[in-house]
Amino acid sequence: MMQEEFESVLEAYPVKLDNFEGPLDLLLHLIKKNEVNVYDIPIVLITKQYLDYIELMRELNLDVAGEFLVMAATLIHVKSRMLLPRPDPAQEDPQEDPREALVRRLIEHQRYKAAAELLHERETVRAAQWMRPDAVVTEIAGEAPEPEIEVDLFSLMSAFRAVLERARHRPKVPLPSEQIPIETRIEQLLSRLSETEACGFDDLFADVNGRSGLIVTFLALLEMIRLKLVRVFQSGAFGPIRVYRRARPVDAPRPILDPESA
Amino acid sequence: MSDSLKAVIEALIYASPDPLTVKQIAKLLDGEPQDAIEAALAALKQDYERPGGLQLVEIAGGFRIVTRPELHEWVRKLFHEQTKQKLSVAALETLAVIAYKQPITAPEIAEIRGVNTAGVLGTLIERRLVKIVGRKPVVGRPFMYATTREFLDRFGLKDLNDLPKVEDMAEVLGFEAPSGLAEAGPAESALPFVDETVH
Amino acid sequence: MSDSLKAVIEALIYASPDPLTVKQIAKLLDGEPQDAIEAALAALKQDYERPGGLQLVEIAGGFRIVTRPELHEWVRKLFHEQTKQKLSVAALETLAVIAYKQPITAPEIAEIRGVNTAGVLGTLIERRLVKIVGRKPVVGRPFMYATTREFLDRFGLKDLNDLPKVEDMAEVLGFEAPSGLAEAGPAESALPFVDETVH
Repeated sequence: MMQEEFESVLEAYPVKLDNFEGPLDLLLHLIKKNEVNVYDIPIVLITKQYLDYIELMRELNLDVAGEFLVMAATLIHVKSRMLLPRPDPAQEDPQEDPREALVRRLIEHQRYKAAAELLHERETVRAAQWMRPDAVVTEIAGEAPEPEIEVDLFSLMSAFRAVLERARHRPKVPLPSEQIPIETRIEQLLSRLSETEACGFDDLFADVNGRSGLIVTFLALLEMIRLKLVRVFQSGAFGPIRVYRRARPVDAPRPILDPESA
Repeated sequence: MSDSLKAVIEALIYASPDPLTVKQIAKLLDGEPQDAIEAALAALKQDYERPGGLQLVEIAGGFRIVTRPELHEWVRKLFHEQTKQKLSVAALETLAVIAYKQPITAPEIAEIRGVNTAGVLGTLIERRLVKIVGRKPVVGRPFMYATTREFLDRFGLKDLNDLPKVEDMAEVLGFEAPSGLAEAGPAESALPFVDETVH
Repeated sequence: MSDSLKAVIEALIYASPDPLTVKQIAKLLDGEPQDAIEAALAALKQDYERPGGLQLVEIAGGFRIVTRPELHEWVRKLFHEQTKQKLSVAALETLAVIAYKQPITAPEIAEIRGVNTAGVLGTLIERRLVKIVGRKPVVGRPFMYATTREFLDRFGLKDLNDLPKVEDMAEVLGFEAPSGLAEAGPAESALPFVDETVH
């Protein structure tokens, strides 16, 4: 770009360079700047200025987002269609204008910009309306309820993510707090034994899944042996171990109260 | 009775952290006939027409007692810092597209705005102004977004029908619609705009 | 002027987090003569003599607008109701765990969340977001929970496969997926997260 051309570009766009949200914003700016009719865009002029602008951005080492380049391609395409003589005017819809789709997008975009401005006005009014402070109500009724979470998929997923994150950082305890107490497990095993009188050692663990369940069951068995509630026999050195229910002798030790349940 | 009913309703609206709906009021005053409640509400609204520092507004489907906005400059002095974080222009424009076109997917928003809006969408979701309401049954099953109750509250809207109407954009821009583009109107007239530019 | 002065003072008292003293009001309305303020305050006090839900009280030398004490039961009821109705963070988290891990038992939920969830489960069942789908054949035969049809409706899902995965979200919204969760080992099941917490 020649020096004077460069300056003329700068003069033509006395706006902050990164001001444009996207290509549509830039196009609208150029249309207003040139005071041309959006329904009759002078495509050659606008395309040239658009490309100049992009070149300027590049010269200034600004990132030119992909969307700007896509629009540049669109403009060039529209321009070429405008300039090319139609092979047979009778064949094509005489109403069809290559700029049409672009114009529609520009107008829609402009409308949403206007809508955003109107919304902003409403927001400003609303922000000027002040609520009573929370303190005066909490004095009467206690802590205010948490504002209702409008739950959507995102909050659901975020909640799950938060739970898992927390779980990762939680120190692992050897026995999870949610495990069933040994007393309960003893009751369960006794009721099972009362149905069958005896069962295999392995059977005790049949309904257990997880390490903590195994441990609780094993501790329950030890306690039952200590309390003389069961007898355990093994047939041979490597034979199966069987557990038998027994009538509790009078001299059997008393259960030690679980300090946590006391 | 009507007087005391009105008083109870006024106290409830005052106390509620969120805008209080007629339905919620009816549930709290369980047993009170609906028309009695509505009559009391109407009388209360009338009361707040009096000149004063407060007004009763209908926001997000419910009622709120707030200070009059024209007194803002005075009330603001009570508070040191700006309480509400401002939304960027990009966020506002994206929000506008979602508000008028909901439910809408991210690609559709990008198409209208001409730019990728992923980051802005994230911000709007985090600020609870926008939520995901499902997936669109098309290829890729993209998420669909819609505005929240929080959005209505922040913008002082009664409901989505209360969204400002954008009219006569052609006039605003000084554009004139030529007859040549007559049939070019947006096919989906889901737009809440009074479409006067393209006829 | 007196009328609008009264309105300003009413708005100030209404919005102030702390009771406002005459001195503070005078300072906020700087320039306004003290006796004009006092006259406006007296008129305002008179206004609040009318029957209604709110009253102007003098506390600790300052003024405050609050609900009338005889209506406090209603205010408490309102808070109670709203607390009951709301889906708390705990409920949302529990719902999320159930959604992604169903069918799942209460002890398993508690293990993942690190806290007991008994009460919250009741709320979710009451709100028909979660149901019991059977018992798990393990010690204690605990109930297994899963989400309901209503859950799908509420979140706009066609079926459970529509539940978003972390990578989905990261992509759409430009968020970073936490590394521990994203490194997928999806061979195991359709679950969207690698399960590192429960064995």
